[in-house]
Amino acid sequence: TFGDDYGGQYVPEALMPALQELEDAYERYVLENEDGFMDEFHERMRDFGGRPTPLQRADRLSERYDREIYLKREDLLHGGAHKLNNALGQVLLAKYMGKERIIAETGAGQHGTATAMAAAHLDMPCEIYMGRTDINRQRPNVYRMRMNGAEVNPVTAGSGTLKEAINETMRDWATTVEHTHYVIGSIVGPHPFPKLVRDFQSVIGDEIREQIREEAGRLPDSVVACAGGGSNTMGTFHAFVRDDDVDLYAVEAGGSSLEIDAEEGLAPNSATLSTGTDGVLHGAMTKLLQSEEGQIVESHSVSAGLDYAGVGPELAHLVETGRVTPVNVDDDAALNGFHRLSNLEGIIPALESSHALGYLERAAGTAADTSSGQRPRDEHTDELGDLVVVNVSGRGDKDLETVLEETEKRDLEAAPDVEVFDA
Amino acid sequence: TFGDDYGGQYVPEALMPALQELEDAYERYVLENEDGFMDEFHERMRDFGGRPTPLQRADRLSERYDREIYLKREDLLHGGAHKLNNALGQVLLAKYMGKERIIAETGAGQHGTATAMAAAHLDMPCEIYMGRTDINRQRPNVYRMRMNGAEVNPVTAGSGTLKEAINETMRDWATTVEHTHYVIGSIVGPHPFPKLVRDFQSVIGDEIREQIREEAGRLPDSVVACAGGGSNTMGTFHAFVRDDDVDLYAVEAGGSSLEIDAEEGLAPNSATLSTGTDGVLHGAMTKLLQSEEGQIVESHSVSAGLDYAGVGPELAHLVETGRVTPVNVDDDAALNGFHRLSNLEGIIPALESSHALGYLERAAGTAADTSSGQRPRDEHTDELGDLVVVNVSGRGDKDLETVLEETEKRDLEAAPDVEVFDA
Amino acid sequence: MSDAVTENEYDSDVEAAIRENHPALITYITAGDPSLEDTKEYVEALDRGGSDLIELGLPFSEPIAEGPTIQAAINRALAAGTTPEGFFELVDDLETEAPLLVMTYYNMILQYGGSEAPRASDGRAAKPRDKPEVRPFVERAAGAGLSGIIVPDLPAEEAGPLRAACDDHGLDLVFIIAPTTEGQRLDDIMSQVSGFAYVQARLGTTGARANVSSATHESLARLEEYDVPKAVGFGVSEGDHAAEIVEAGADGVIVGSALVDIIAEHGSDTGAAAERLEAKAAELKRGARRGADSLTVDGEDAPEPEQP
Amino acid sequence: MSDAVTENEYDSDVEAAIRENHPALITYITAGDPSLEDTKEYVEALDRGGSDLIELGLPFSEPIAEGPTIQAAINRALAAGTTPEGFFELVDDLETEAPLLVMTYYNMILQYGGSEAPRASDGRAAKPRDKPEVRPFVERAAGAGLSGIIVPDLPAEEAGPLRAACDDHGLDLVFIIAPTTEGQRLDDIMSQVSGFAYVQARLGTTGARANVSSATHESLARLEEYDVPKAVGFGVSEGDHAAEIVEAGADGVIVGSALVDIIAEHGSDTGAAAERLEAKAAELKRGARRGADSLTVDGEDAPEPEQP
Repeated sequence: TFGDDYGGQYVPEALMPALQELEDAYERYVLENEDGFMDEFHERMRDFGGRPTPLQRADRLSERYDREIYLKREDLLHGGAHKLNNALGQVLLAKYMGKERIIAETGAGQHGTATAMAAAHLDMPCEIYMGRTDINRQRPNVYRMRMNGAEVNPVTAGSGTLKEAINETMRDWATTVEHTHYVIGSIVGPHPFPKLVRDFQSVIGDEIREQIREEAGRLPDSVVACAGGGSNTMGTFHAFVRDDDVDLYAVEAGGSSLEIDAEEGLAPNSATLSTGTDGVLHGAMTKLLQSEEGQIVESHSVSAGLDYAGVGPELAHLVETGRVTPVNVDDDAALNGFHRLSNLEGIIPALESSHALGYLERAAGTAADTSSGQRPRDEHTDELGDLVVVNVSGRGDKDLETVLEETEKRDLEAAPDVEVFDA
Repeated sequence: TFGDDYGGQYVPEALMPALQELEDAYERYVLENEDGFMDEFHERMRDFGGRPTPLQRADRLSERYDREIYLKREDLLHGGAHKLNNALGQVLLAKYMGKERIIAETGAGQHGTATAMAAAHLDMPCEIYMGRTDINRQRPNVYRMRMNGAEVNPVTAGSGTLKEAINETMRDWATTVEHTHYVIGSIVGPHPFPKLVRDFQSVIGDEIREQIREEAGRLPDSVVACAGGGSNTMGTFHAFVRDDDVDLYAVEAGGSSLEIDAEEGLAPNSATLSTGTDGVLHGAMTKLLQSEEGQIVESHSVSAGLDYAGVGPELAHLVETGRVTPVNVDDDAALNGFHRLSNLEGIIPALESSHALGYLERAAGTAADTSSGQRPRDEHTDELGDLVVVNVSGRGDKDLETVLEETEKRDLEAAPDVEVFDA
Repeated sequence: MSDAVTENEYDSDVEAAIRENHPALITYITAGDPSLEDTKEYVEALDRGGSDLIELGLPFSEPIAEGPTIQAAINRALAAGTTPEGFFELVDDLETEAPLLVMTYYNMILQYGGSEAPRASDGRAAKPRDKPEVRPFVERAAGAGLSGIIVPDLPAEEAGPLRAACDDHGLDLVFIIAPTTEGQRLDDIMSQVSGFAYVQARLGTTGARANVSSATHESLARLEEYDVPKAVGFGVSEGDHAAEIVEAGADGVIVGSALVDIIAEHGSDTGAAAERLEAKAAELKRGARRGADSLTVDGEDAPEPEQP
Repeated sequence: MSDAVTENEYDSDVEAAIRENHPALITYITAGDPSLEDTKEYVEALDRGGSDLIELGLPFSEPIAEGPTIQAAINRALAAGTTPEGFFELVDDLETEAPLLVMTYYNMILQYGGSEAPRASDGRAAKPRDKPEVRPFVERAAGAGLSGIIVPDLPAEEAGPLRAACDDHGLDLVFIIAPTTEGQRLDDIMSQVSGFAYVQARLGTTGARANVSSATHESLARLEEYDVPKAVGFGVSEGDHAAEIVEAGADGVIVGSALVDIIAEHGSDTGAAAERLEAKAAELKRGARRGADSLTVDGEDAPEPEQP
């Protein structure tokens, strides 16, 4: 657990032995590098995944914000997002543990595709649970998983999205736990998953630390990453948690509003760290978007990958202790962040990552730049400092249709003229 | 020129001074690294582009073909293909030359998107010419270019594809040549473009050389790359041209048939090196798909990126001298190559690159594996040797829809059950 | 509520209900499916049918341990607006022979009463944000006359706070024993059994099955040495299953999805549903007795289990 | 063909046509647009209208130097099945006052006769695959009575082989001078002028424009010192343009797109098109003469060009 409260193993009894087995494997292979496990992990992430990813100075953003802005380019990882770090780590671990089958849930499809490619690479049978609504929204990702040889199991319950897919994957695991490993996609779920996923993802921050020292000769003043479940967030932050001088900003999806409609069971945001309350979901005590009675509400964000009512327990803990500052930007600011990076830097970011860029604009942008926005200049403005690292957790090719649709509905300062898209 | 015949500068007089200016800049900046040009190029390709890309041992292909197979992972380059090497190099060169505007043609959109992102990165105004038919077939790439701030100019002439887009870009250049640089997308066009593009792309082979020596302790027995215009081909081969022991295979698109229908002006393939005749197109003497009278025919391939009636003059020369072996595989074999790599290695290759993988299967596969194919076991079977490098020039996300459609029409041994895609 | 249970030699109402009515029938339905009013009638029908213990599900939006049948029932109950307070009011109102247990997920317990003023009764410093805790729920459950709590997502390792609160209020906290529960963990959990050991018949989720799994027989064999009441659930749907399970050494059988199916089939025809629930309970109870009788006939020599 | 041109003091029929008919009108249409039969009538109409030289386009599928108008004409000609052999047969058949030139792209020249047996006449070893070369085309062109060749994608640097073949057969190879042609290159090209210097009026492609560009005036000023016939093309569409250009120092004007427009407008009404072509040629010739007359009136003092 993290601190007194967060984390734990709130799962059906049938899964407890598997979690203990996983905990044992985590300690031996991950923490102690038994049989050279971590060496193989790093080697495969280099050769198959494309690590290290660059830490790039963003010339035009640096000029715009009058400070040094560096981008960690997880968008260049195989599969197009940081997700592979974890998926490959867990599938490899499953192989070391003698498991014969991989299952995973997926929402927008990013974790599912990463798991499918890791499973193909390591020759493991793989099944992915995905809500039917998500399947229809994210067909290209379904195709990618299928082409990588994974089965895709549609989940029809409820709204047919991530929450239901997780529930269904847990049900599969409760049945097949003896020979199957469940590759959880973020730093959520019962112990040891949050630590396991964090440790695989922390290659991001480890690289940043080394790269920024080489580039700038010192550690950054602040590190900014978007937060849904929180795997890219903790992966980016972990290496800096003990550096008190490095401010850590977790940028959540403010969606269209921070208010919860408890009556309808809907939160038009997924700002769990900013607005959630403590509770137990999917195996861990953490912060949640829930009704007063304890029912989990449907979250919402323009970015499907941030659209989750929970968050990693470690992030909840670090926010509670004040080490990580939770902030959030709304859909509009994220879309502007998307267009700004695309247009100024030639990098089309995932909508998830666009939230981090939207926050950068708010916190570091000039008053003139933000005058049209609804939000006041953020209170942490001066704390971003002179040297800022932003994690670009993934690429935005997958989001093109969404961005077009959502851009057309709005009057966004950073968007190109939408009409010309009809050229 | 390359050898006695290939290459040259067959362009309107108005462009000649610009070509001479470019030749001068090529010699100073590229060949002599004046003002540290090449240092900046390599640095930006590292930080912005993600170089070096990995050279990955393909475990399951190595097992299947009973030899060491390594994949050069250009699919991991920013933008999803090797195209950025050239686009960034040329846009940077244009900047050094004091040009104020970038134009480029694009067929499937890969070169256009690479140019648009390079232009955004380097803050250069950019216009891309693209046939209307291609625009309709490749909308996501149009969106990406627009989001990167480029204008996309539809070309309505003829069949509205690559050939017309090149013609139209040349017309723009003939008008604006004094302040505009035309970023040609392959090792084609008038001198010095074929050498310029080759030199920017040769970072691929330079890396392979170093990486394979580190991995295997020696140079490969053979190197395999697909060939359309030939930029990834020459980029891969250039470092090995003087190593007589390294066999070089350029894999062209055999399409549906190698026969040309001169009556209709159609070639159902783009196997220019294998079947073309000498002539002048787009500024250079090279091998072409043309009628006996000299009209250029419409080429065809399931892979839009290989679909070009010409080929780089240097490749034509190397084929003529016997240094490079031209081979080709048909659409079916390419599709099987696509599915095989996706399924066995967790890498979804571009349909272009899939041709190289299709050839690998034919040349290295067991007799049993190819028994269902229409073609005989290739004559070069034994020449691939024990250590083979295949260039995966790009990723296949862009090709998902095409692959689904084309797969459904066929009975492909390596394809997953198409029905399940409807999950 | 179940004030009919007499004082007895056992630790709790729940254990007594199983021991004294051996072989016991434990039935489950979801409260609020399709409405709390209907639930009242269905509980009474199950009680009449011969249930010795009745589990009432308090619906939670993420029922990760349930199969499709109960998941759908929970969704119906939530759609009907079932709240914890409504649930407790129903229990307040119920008078059954059989003791009642509540089956719910841990978050529902944690959040109950969470909107009240911060409590610091457990000695922690009151924080600016209210920390969820389990006592309000347990207090209210005890007050409503519930005899125990089953929490499918609360393994023994995490059960400390809830166990303490239950002990303080005289409620049983029933643990589940899974086919994967073995060795030291099995010993630890069996040593803490409260009420009865809920023996999970097979891996997976709840849901009616066509036969009794071999895992059931293996589990019961593994548990033979422990002198605690054992009730088997997950997949039991017919009298013959009940007979087989009791024959294999169980002290009781737990039936849920088969009953929820009946409720779902009848929709708004509450009377017919209640009638069938009563009949189904009776069939299951008869089956259980048949299993017990066969044991008596064969003496100690239990018959070979039929392999599914 | 043009056997009407008399022997003269100049190097070639082409130069003579310009010098003797100063200021000269050079007209262009695409052969085969909309058919070779129509082309015959149109050429004769242009000849009657006062053309001093006529360029006939042999269509190539990738006309990178043409604007939309001529590009469309080329596409129509190709769609009508126009072949090099058909083109030459048309020329064989034509009898015009004005000498004829062929305007085509280099690949068309290279491939002509390519299906015949390998030739090794240029001293190269005959290779297994036939290498294209220019002589068969030039031979055929000379045989058909053409006086010269214009190749928009063949700069002087690449023109060696074709120039040699043309010299051998007494054909002019006309070079284009672009607004960007300056310094040493300009000297080199001007020293090789054959027939006349084709002065490109502006950067860009062919196509009718509403005015005469300032680049035209600058180019002509730059070329003033060279004693060769200069004809200006690219964008000339009206008599007034012709006047202005001649006034600025040109020896001739070249008009293409404006004529192709007329052909396109009339579709299959060949007679009407021919009539208008003849009238248009006459208008342009009159314009050119007007320009020449104004020069005579003003003496050496050329008027200020109108800036567009």
